[in-house]
Amino acid sequence: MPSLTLVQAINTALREEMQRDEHVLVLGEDIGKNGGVFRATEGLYNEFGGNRVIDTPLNESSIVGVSIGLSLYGFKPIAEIQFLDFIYPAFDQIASELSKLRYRSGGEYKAPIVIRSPYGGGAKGGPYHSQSLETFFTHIPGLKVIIPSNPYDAKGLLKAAVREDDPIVFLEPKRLYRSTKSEVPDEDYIVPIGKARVAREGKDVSVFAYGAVIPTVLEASEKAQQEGISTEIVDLRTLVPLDLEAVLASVKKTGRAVIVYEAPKFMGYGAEIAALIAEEALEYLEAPIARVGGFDTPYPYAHENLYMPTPTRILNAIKKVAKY
Amino acid sequence: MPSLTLVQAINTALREEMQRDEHVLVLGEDIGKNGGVFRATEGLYNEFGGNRVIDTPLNESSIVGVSIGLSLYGFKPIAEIQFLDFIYPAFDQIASELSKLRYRSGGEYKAPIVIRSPYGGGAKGGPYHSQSLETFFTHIPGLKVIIPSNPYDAKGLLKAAVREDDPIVFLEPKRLYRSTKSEVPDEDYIVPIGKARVAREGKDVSVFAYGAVIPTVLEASEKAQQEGISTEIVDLRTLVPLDLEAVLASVKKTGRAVIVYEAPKFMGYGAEIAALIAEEALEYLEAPIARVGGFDTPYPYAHENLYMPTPTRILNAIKKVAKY
Amino acid sequence: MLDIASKSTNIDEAASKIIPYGTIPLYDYLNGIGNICQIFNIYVITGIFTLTVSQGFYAKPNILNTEMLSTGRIVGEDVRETIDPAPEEMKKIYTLMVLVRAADIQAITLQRQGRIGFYVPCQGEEASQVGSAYALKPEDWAFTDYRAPGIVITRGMSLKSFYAHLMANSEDNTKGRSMPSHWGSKALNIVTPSSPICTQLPHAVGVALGAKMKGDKIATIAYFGDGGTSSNDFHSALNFAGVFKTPTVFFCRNNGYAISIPVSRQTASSSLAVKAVAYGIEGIQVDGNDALAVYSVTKKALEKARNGGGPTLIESITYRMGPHTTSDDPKRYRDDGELEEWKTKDPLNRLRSSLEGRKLWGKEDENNAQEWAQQQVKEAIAHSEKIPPPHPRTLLEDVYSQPTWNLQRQLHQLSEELGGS
Amino acid sequence: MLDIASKSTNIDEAASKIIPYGTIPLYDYLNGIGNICQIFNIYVITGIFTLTVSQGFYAKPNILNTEMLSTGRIVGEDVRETIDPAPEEMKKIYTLMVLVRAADIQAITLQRQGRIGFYVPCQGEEASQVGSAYALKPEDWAFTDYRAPGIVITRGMSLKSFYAHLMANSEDNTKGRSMPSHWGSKALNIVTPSSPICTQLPHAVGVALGAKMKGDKIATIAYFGDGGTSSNDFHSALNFAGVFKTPTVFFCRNNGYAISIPVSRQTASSSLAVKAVAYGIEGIQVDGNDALAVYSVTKKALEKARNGGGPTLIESITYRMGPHTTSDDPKRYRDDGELEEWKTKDPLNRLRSSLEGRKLWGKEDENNAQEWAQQQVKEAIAHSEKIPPPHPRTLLEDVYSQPTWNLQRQLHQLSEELGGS
Ligand SMILES: Cc1ncc(C[n+]2csc(CCOP(=O)(O)OP(=O)(O)O)c2C)c(N)n1
Ligand SMILES: Cc1ncc(C[n+]2csc(CCOP(=O)(O)OP(=O)(O)O)c2C)c(N)n1
Ligand SMILES: [Mg+2]
Ligand SMILES: [Mg+2]
Repeated sequence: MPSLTLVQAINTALREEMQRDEHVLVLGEDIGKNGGVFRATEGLYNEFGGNRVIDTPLNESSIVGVSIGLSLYGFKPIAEIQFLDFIYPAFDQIASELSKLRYRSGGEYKAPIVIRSPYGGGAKGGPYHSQSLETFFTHIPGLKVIIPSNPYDAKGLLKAAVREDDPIVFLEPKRLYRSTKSEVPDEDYIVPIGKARVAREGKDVSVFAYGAVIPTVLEASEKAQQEGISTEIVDLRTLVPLDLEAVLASVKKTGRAVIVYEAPKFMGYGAEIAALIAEEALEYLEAPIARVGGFDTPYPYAHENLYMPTPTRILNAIKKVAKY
Repeated sequence: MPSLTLVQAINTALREEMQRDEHVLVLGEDIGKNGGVFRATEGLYNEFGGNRVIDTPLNESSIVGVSIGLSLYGFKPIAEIQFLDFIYPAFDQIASELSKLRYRSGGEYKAPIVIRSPYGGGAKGGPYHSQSLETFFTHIPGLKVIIPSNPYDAKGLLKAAVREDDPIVFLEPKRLYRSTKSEVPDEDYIVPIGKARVAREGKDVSVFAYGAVIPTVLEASEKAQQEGISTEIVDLRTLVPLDLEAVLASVKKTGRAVIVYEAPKFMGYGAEIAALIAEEALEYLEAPIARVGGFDTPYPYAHENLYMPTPTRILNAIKKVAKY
Repeated sequence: MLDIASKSTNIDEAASKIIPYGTIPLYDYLNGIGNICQIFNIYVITGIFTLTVSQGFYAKPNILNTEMLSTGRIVGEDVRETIDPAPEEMKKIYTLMVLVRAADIQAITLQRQGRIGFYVPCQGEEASQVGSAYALKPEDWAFTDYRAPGIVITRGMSLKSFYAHLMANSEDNTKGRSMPSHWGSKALNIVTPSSPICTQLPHAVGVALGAKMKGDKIATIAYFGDGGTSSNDFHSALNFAGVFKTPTVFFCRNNGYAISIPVSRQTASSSLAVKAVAYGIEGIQVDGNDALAVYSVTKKALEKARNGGGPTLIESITYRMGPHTTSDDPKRYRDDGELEEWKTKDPLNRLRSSLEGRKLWGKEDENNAQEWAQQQVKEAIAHSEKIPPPHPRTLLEDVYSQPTWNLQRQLHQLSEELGGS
Repeated sequence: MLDIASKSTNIDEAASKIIPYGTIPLYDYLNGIGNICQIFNIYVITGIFTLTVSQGFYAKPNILNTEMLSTGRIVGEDVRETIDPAPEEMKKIYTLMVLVRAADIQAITLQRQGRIGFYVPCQGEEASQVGSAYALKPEDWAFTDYRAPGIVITRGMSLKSFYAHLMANSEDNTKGRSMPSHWGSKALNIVTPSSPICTQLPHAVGVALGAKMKGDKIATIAYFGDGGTSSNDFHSALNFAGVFKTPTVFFCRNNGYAISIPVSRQTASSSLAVKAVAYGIEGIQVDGNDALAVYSVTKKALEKARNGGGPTLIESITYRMGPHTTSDDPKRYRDDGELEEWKTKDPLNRLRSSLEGRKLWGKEDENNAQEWAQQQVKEAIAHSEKIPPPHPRTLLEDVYSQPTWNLQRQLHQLSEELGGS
């Protein structure tokens, strides 16, 4: 079984899906000869040519809007937004068009495209190459939102996304693109959408997280273990539809919940997890819920390591909740 | 004291602020001769002329972007977005520029403009003239978000917003624009930003809400009273910065919380309220939190009365929480 | 150049003074008093009264200075030769316009009576809408906005479907979900529109690109208004279409206003058609109250598109004779005089007198057409008013291919609330 | 028209074969081998080698067909007469270009050594950046993007500030918050840029509108790249500026590529300058490697703006000689040959030999300038490297005018985490 980085796993998934189905296309800025600024589309232009690997003008609105049209005509476009921070020009197309087409047309039309984009910090990208904007997409009915945290899931989830009949926002944690390698099967496999993964079993505290922060959470969890606290880590993987069962099962087991995400804390996705627990499993809670998020500021350049949830900050939250 | 509708109160606040300070401008689509499609700017063009009441091309990005520039040059622009649903083309300007300018420039530059826009359902507007999009703005650090629910607050909060030194998204519940009149002082007054209002005192259940749903909440509360449940209604008024003290004070008093909003339930603003309560007042809770939101669908045309939180749905939640 | 405006005569009448009807069917008068000129790759059909009377539309009422015009190629002749429709077709176009007018007026009435919630009238634009849509083939795709009665009816939408949508009943294609005046139909290749301005344009480009890649000889057409040219997606779509030479026709209904905003506040460009230059595509300006001119220009653009010639921007100059929507009061921002003037150029009168001049149409034809149209409208409304509203359960459907758990729960909740219905 | 490209000679050398230097300072060769032509209200300066060698830039390498050119007005003469800078100014422009080149090369080195995190080089664009910025007055406002070393240094930013920002130390105007290469300075009227493409353009229009309303005779200038012309805000800003005739100069640095995407994939238009037509404003294309031509064209546009003449779109044709950023590898998408060819048109060599031709510059001047520049750079870096990073507390400041409760709490939390520092 080959050992791949996360971005290689993405690349593999794209290649395999393009080989499987000639209607699958990729389009975006600098994805052709250049192979994408993170090399996620490396080699695809040579293999599939300019009609299926389409370099576009510098305009995200038309990248998404034209993808919708291609989808209406029977293609399966995978649109790359170079950095998630640059998705705003496509917001109207995503929120007004992509997500609502099936509903507003009485089910007559649909546009199940995939939008993939690197997100999150840790790459010294400053305010505009680091943001975690998942909140926005999770609040737009009609979209599904997926965030893998490791190479295996990345390949399997992306392949599942390409085969899904709904529009998908697929966010890739850029700081994990090359941080580690792990074994990724050569075969065709999918990781089902809507299913969380227990990344580590434990009994004292549940930690809910996804994407870029998972390695940091694992690190904090390791430290907690050393202090005698057993944490269960639930990697949500799909933010919409959320695997509510997995969340409730874990919190019912441990009675304690910490939620970790990198976006600004206020109205970050963890708010919904906390709210659902407070609605549906309150009687199981033995301690207040704790959220660890980014600061409620724009993303900074210097000191970004202090901005992102640090192992210490996560550990403190785990300890506070465990000892309540 | 004159009796005004909410939209008249807005109109009055605009006029008074424009009289007070010649740097205050309004700009947007159809706000001049036409007085705005909801007549919020009625009469201003005649009083202040085309240099201060500026009809713009049909492009929300430049409405906000040019307002930022005007603000940099010392003006105080109040930009109207005709319907909140049409703010998406301005999203890049709002999220990338308006909210981050002060931070990214090390405090050297700022653009404290006001963006006002009618939001919410109840006007038979279908998917694109009805949406409640407050979630987005509350998750963008650097913005303040205000939603009045009655004529008095509308005037006082808008005047406060115009004088604030931060960019503000000011959302006006369109279905309350003319639904009732109430007394609004002729004098200059402001309602402070960041302070909630207890709309009704009570002891059994706290209901947190804002804007368009407040009258429905009052109706449900009335019915609950008839069934012997005393509700305390907290009209949040400012979503960012939230009046956390008021929220916690009420929930600590009643031990029960219902949160009502019209936006799709999942990741609606109520999630943050619920999360904060679960973090900061869990030990006071005597029942699970209940959220009543819109459905997790696009906004419909037919049956919109079933989509918006109905008095029955709110009442059921109150009863469920009260009887837990 | 003749200034017809000051005489405020009927346009066909005026034209008759220059060249006799009947012999030279299309653009007869055009070559007489106007000019069609190619600058860069922009075709501009000027003159045609429209421009002389459209003061207030543009900062500069003259589209091109004459020095430029003199270098242009006159394309009127070959447009006429290749595309003039057969007499039967012309009559059909006119009859459709009569039907659209009748359906439109009745819809306004229904709205005023509270029997439909909202309506976007198209009176004055019938030539632009019917003329252009008539040039489409069934396999072409249409992307409209809310002001589209003439387009969807010409494309074959039954009046039952037309009113079913306006009444948001259970026969509405959108299942009562879209606001009235957002007609869509998969069967007719009309993609259900949204309300934000011009967001449909990139879709028209995408479908066209798809067709081009598959080698299908179809074209797409995207309709939008003058105000739409200011929108982000006008730019994003035309630019993309230019680069990829997609088979897309961008049809701009320039009706003079975006709600209350005149075109002169929308852009400082000398015309809307000229914006094509910015995208390296062909732009053409046409008298939008002349159904046959609109038909010809659109047909030619569609054929060019299908044959690999790339996109075209058509600016069809017309006038919205009614309010922006049933919620609008144009008296707040328009002079009565302006409307009166445009009434003399009513597209129905215009085509009718043209047909009369060609001896293709008489009083009886007219009576028959009017009666037929009224009958169609009456029957459709009688039918539609009997149809019940969509089931409340439809509120929770079609968000995804399969309902997610939260939608299932919400449906359950709703059912309970409605007494398990 | 002379095809200089095929001979690949130094551009000034080539020009010298047509008209002797020194006597006709600016646009000498331009009138000889190029054309400046007014179409609509677009001025296009063609010829000038740039166009003949810029194959791959545009689908159609010739900006205008000659038929059109023949109707144009030659404006070279009066540009030269009114705006040619004095000899001392020319030397200053050159010296600034030398300084910018030195600062730029050193920044790349520092990045390669890991001493700064990221950098956006400007080599090849010095004439465009310095020439245009030199035409600004202190009270004008500049809106730049990330590729702006020549602009900010010309505008008066000290190299200490320049490197303080790149090193994100506590003397950085942005307090270490912006990614390197996003210089801003309130004192210099340079509004701190963001990274999204062209979002600064509407701001430049807004400031210009404000100045116009107050009656202040200033202009704003907004810089952006060729790729930027595809962005939404290019459209939104130029359209707004056209309607309100704001005193704004839109300066497009057409360096041939948007990262890996050549201009031919960016637009099908015949040039970028021609896009001005869509907004009813003036467009002008200039040889962006000729500092004096850039200076003149910009100065004229600024003066026009200040005097109520409205906005101008300037397309400055140049070449990015280095990578897009320090994260980019241009070998993946560009031929070496292309770079070699453009090296022969290096803007520094170009202006230097022009100055030499005018007997304004000699070997000693050159040595002095180079040494001075190196010294400046060295001192600035020595200084900046000693400056500590910003205090972590700055992470939580300047989000609002006053910190909200959550920011206060988070600051408190952070302080505790850092041991109460
Ligand atoms: C992005 C956006 N902004 C504002 C609106 C509100 N609005 C609806 S129609 C309209 C005017 C459109 O004018 P035009 O494009 O000329 O088309 P017309 O209505 O005249 O046919 C406006 C401003 C909208 N629908 N979308
Ligand atoms: C909206 C947006 N999309 C994508 C990017 C990523 N990006 C940064 S620079 C760039 C290319 C810009 O090219 P151009 O405008 O020609 O300027 P140049 O870099 O050549 O000076 C791209 C695509 C961005 N910054 N903003
Ligand atoms: Mg219009
Ligand atoms: Mg470039």
